[in-house]
Amino acid sequence: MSVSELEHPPVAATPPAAVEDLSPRGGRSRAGVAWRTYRGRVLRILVPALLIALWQASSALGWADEFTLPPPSRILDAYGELWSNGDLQAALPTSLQRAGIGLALGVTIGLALGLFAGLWKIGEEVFDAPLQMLRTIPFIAVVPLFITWFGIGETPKLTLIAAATVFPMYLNTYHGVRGVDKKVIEAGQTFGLTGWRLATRVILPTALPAALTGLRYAAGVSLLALVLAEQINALEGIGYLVNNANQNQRPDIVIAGIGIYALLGIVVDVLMRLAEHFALPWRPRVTIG
Amino acid sequence: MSVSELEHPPVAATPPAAVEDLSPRGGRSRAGVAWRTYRGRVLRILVPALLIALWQASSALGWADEFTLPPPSRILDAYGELWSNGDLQAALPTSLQRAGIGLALGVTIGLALGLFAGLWKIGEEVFDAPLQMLRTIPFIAVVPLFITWFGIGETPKLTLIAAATVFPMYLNTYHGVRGVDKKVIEAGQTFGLTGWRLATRVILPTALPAALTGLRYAAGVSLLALVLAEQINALEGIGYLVNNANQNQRPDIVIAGIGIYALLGIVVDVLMRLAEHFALPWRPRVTIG
Amino acid sequence: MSPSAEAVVDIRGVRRVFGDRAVLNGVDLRLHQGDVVALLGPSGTGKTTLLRILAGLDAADDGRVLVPKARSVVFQEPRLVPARRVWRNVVLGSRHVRRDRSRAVRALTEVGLASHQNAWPVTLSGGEAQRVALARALATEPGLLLLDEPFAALDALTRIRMHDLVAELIGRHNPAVLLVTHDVDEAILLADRILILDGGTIGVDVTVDIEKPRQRTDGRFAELRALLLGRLGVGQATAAAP
Amino acid sequence: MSPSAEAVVDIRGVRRVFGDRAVLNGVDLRLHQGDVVALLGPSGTGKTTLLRILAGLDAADDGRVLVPKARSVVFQEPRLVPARRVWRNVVLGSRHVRRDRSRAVRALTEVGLASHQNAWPVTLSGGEAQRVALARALATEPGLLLLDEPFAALDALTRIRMHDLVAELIGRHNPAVLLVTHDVDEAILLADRILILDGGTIGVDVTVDIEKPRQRTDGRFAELRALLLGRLGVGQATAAAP
Amino acid sequence: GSEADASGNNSKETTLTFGFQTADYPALLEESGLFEDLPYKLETPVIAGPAAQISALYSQATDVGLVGENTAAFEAANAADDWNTTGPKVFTIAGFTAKNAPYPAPSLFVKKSANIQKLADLRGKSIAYNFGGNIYAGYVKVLANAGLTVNDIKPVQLPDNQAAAAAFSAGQVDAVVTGYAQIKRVVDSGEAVRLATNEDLGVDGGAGFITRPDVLDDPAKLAAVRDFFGRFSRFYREWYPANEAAVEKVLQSVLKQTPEVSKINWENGAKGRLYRVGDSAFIERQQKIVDAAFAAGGVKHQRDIKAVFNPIVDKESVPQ
Ligand SMILES: Nc1ncnc2c1ncn2[C@@H]1O[C@H](COP(=O)(O)OP(=O)(O)OP(=O)(O)O)[C@@H](O)[C@H]1O
Ligand SMILES: Nc1ncnc2c1ncn2[C@@H]1O[C@H](COP(=O)(O)OP(=O)(O)OP(=O)(O)O)[C@@H](O)[C@H]1O
Ligand SMILES: [Mg+2]
Ligand SMILES: [Mg+2]
Repeated sequence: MSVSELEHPPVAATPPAAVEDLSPRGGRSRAGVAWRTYRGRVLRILVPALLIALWQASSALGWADEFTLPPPSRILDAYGELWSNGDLQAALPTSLQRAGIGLALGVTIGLALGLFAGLWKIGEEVFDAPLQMLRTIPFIAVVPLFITWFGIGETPKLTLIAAATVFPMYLNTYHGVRGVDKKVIEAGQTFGLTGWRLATRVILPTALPAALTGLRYAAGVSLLALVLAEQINALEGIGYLVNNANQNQRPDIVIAGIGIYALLGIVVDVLMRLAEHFALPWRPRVTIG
Repeated sequence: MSVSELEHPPVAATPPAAVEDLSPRGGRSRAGVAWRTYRGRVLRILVPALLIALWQASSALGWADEFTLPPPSRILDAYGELWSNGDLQAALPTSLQRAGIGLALGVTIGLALGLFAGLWKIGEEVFDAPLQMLRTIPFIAVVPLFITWFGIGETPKLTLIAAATVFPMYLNTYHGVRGVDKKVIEAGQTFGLTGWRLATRVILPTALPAALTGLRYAAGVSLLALVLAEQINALEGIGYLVNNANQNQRPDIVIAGIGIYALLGIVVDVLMRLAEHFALPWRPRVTIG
Repeated sequence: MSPSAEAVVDIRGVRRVFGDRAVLNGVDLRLHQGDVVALLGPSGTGKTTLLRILAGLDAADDGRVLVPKARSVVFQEPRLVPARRVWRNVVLGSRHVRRDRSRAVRALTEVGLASHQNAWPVTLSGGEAQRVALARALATEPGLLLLDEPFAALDALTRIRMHDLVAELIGRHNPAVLLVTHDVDEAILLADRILILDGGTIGVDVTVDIEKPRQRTDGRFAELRALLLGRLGVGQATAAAP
Repeated sequence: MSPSAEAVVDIRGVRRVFGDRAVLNGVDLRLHQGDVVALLGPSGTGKTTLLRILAGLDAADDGRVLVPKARSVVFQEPRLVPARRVWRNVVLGSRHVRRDRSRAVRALTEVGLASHQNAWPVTLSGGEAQRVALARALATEPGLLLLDEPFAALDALTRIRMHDLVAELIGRHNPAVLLVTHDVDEAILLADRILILDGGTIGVDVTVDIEKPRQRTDGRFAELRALLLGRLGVGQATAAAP
Repeated sequence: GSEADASGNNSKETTLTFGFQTADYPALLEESGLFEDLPYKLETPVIAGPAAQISALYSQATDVGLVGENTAAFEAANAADDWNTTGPKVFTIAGFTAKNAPYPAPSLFVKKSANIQKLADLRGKSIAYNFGGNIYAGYVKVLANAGLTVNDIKPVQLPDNQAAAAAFSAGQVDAVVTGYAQIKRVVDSGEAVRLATNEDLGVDGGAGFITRPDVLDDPAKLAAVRDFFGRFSRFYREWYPANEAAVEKVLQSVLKQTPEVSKINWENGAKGRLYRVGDSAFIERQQKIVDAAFAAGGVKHQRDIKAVFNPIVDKESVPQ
């Protein structure tokens, strides 16, 4: 068998059943890479776009009436209205600030407690039970209690958001810490790392993926908590907009509000993906297909 | 230096500064083990008990008045009242059944989507965006839509609970799958595992800790969602009890209801710990102190 | 090597670049059924990278790669699934895991670990884990067997047993074998052909024509060892002397 | 061994039981400053277990364990922190990581990996990771150095360089060293004393009194090798012949 | 406010915190210009929901709160102690209703297809309502007037007015207690009809204003409260009916109501007046509602609730 035979194999175009061709395929492969990259971006936008098209169609075809599920076109008008009134411009910064401060508080506490409970048995013994209790509090039912305890200023709003975000952060951090490879921890201990330095140099970086999952979840929760928080003496904010529209028979604004939520959710998600990208450069990304 | 010298060292009782004695210490150690085991159980009960004592004291000392924070004794009366009315006996089975069915639905979907999105890039591209949008929907604002679509029977309640539990399950499963050691996945692939079998034999078992975290979280969410779900045409259930008490300015019953939630939360937690214990026997448990 | 038979592994001009470093830079290799080829080379020279490409776990950046469909790999690390018991790890790829339990136990018996069949991977010693990985590879019927330093964590006696085991498997299924090792003696004992990978290409390709069983005392053995160690940069005086 | 000095490692009657199997069943061992002791033994015999007890990572079930406070370990696996770059892994335990970067780079240069200082552990080859682990251990000033098959994944040339490096460190800080290895030649080349662990106790304890540098050609070398291989169950004819 | 000026010289330092449930009130009060140059400081936080209002009041975050006309009476009937002996913890001091409103609320609407001609026909039918406030009062009076108990019908309790209206509009229930604005669509299309108005049911509808005893005991605060209700009365009598465009603009811009809905609301509101809570006929109607609620299981005790209606500002609310 000569080299030229191998390079232009007469029959090898159809290799015997037991043989597999793993050669990189020049032209196709470059197109393939490009396709895979763009397919991702396209699908991420296409799927929601298709859902919206379906929704508009369902209105046009009369599957849902205007009142219960206004068509996307009506939602666009609602955005126009909110924008020209200046409601949107006022709501976003206010709400984002509230969500941000509440989230920062909740995440800090959740992270600290999660680390503590994850690292030290006594931490778990002390904090786990109270936190398990905290997370089952139905916040919707305790809004009046929050008013009683924290008044009607910003405090109850921020407390509520913070309280709602502590748990997801705690739980994921805790499990992340517990999931760190025992062998690597031992290595750190052997080289004299204990306590805080062991946590910051070995455990926290390695548990970061889990902590980021918690943060991602908590960020979503902080937005959701706005709806409750902004029932308390708020005159602007996305949660307030949604509540108000709900009480005034404006399903289009309710859905517009949900749209803002969804958008913020996606923004949060993109930010978290970026954060993960930068915070976890060491982590190989795998999928099986 | 003779052997006897070593066994009863004259000076070695205080070893030189640079030397460390790692010998197991008979009597003390056995007591130590027992102490550590029981400390855990004791602290887990003691801490909540202390909180309750503090709470009762704060009422007795007049730090909090009856309305802002009814003392534990009042809460006990509230339980008595709920029990003698038969409310509690009716509420628990109804609510647990609702939460259970909704959770089962939501967890199944969340697990399937999480695996799908974790395993295949295309799964992530198709499902991630819609799910990120789903999770930011403030359900409180879409109750009218739920009623229009799903009526006023059990369907909207179960749908709501399921919808609320899909996301935590999805997110944790997804991250768990993505976090499985690439090297082990490759080993599975090399030995001919693909698709479903790769998922069930390698990825799912290894991602189980994360999936269980999701389940633990989702279980809590399913209880919380009861409060919303049971606003819709429910005449019994814990969520209904809490709502009803909230509307009737009965902070004692609201807190009694939260107590039930907390208890259920702890029951869920104990069950999940048992599940983790049995599902993850291969996992070394580490803490740093 | 049987020149009449068709090559089952046929790679040409394989390149693999990490960052701006071409770890493999035009590697050609043909293996026939039954060939046992040892691959030597300094640490970090690309041996594992080449094996990964042959295993289909990594794609070459350039070149041509034809390999048998059925491949088995013993990785440089054990790579056991931590969540499955030892015996299940052995029949990881099997279609009927429970039915194949006896096969798993047989393979474990061969590597001397029958008593550990129900253990969790995390409780195994380094050498035990490596032997489980070996049992896993040997329990299959591959057309190509890729071994990445499979005996590194084994003591001398166990190592000899494993050599025999691998030889037996080769006799039974006649796969092509590529064995990465750092032990020159091991290479000479086991292989028909020895390659040295260095600087991104295969620099040395010698056929071992000492009849088996080979003896370290054999003059040709010592000669070949000296040659290979020389090419690996080890001076005679320091280590290569018999 | 300097009998006049106080032992820095002093363990007596150490037992360690897993399930119902006593992996260590009464191990006694004394090491003095500057002692270099090699530990041989079949796979799964408890060598790593003993090292873990000496490192303070596992507790004996019974017995007496006195060890220096400052210990360094090269584990059987590299055990690098995946989330930290290579150079940070080298100065993992350091109080002032940034200030110690130059120390890290020096240690990496010694193991030939200065160019990988900014790499992530996951991109290293098996031998590279092992060398980083070695650099990490050698960058400290331990009273006791525990090496668990530290050269298993290294090619012959790199292995010789690493031998030299370890010898140099021993000369500099004079720690007690316990080296687990499966390579009898390596044990004879490096150690003052060679132990064989088997059946839960130390069965063989021989002092190597061949003056350094030792030559494989030396008759006493071959004799000792034959003795040890015999005790490890390897017949002369098969592998022990020089 | 000349009368307020006389009552205290340092009353500028008094702050009256008046909790509303919706944001249109603060905007309308400002728009009317009637609440400028007050001799005290007026704060108008917006706190949604009666439960939150009462919490805010009890915790002294507010001095006066807007709730339903019967909210305080229900509180009294739910309280562990009888307020007739212990003294009320909250008082209703004023109320607001729209008599002869073109679209009276709460009203009972029924599906035409459900074949309900009179209240008694509700037997076995499903009725949607939400707990608390006028809707609930309407619901329990429907039952009382029909001579039915909760066991004779299929009660469907929903979280709020919107949800109840949605259930009715979607055909999930036979009847609903709500306002016209919420179910305009099905009424206009002829699918549903109104069977009874609030007047038929003996429910005044509208709002109630509650406060704590200690607010009334504080002379400066009381003066501020009196002043406020004097102006508020004028606001409804004079300003609101005369300023349709301004009101609808506020409802549309602040509450995001559609022009149609805001017009309905203005037409109702233009008939709105404060009434005297000391009026014995009114108190009797309230007692009937509480009794009916007790029969329906909505409150825990059957109590005489007279004591919670405190006529202390009736003079200002309804000037002769
Ligand atoms: N945590 C554990 N639970 C149960 N068995 C264990 C555990 N750790 C180790 N063993 C067992 O103890 C024995 C000794 O293990 P060890 O790791 O000390 O062996 P070793 O001498 O280092 O072997 P190798 O040369 O293969 O590394 C092995 O049979 C192993 O399976
Ligand atoms: N994913 C990667 N990214 C960057 N560099 C990599 C990656 N994988 C491997 N390398 C580099 O490629 C080189 C070859 O690695 P490879 O694992 O093939 O070496 P090897 O010959 O198997 O060495 P050893 O004998 O030490 O196992 C190494 O220098 C390694 O650092
Ligand atoms: Mg390698
Ligand atoms: Mg070992």
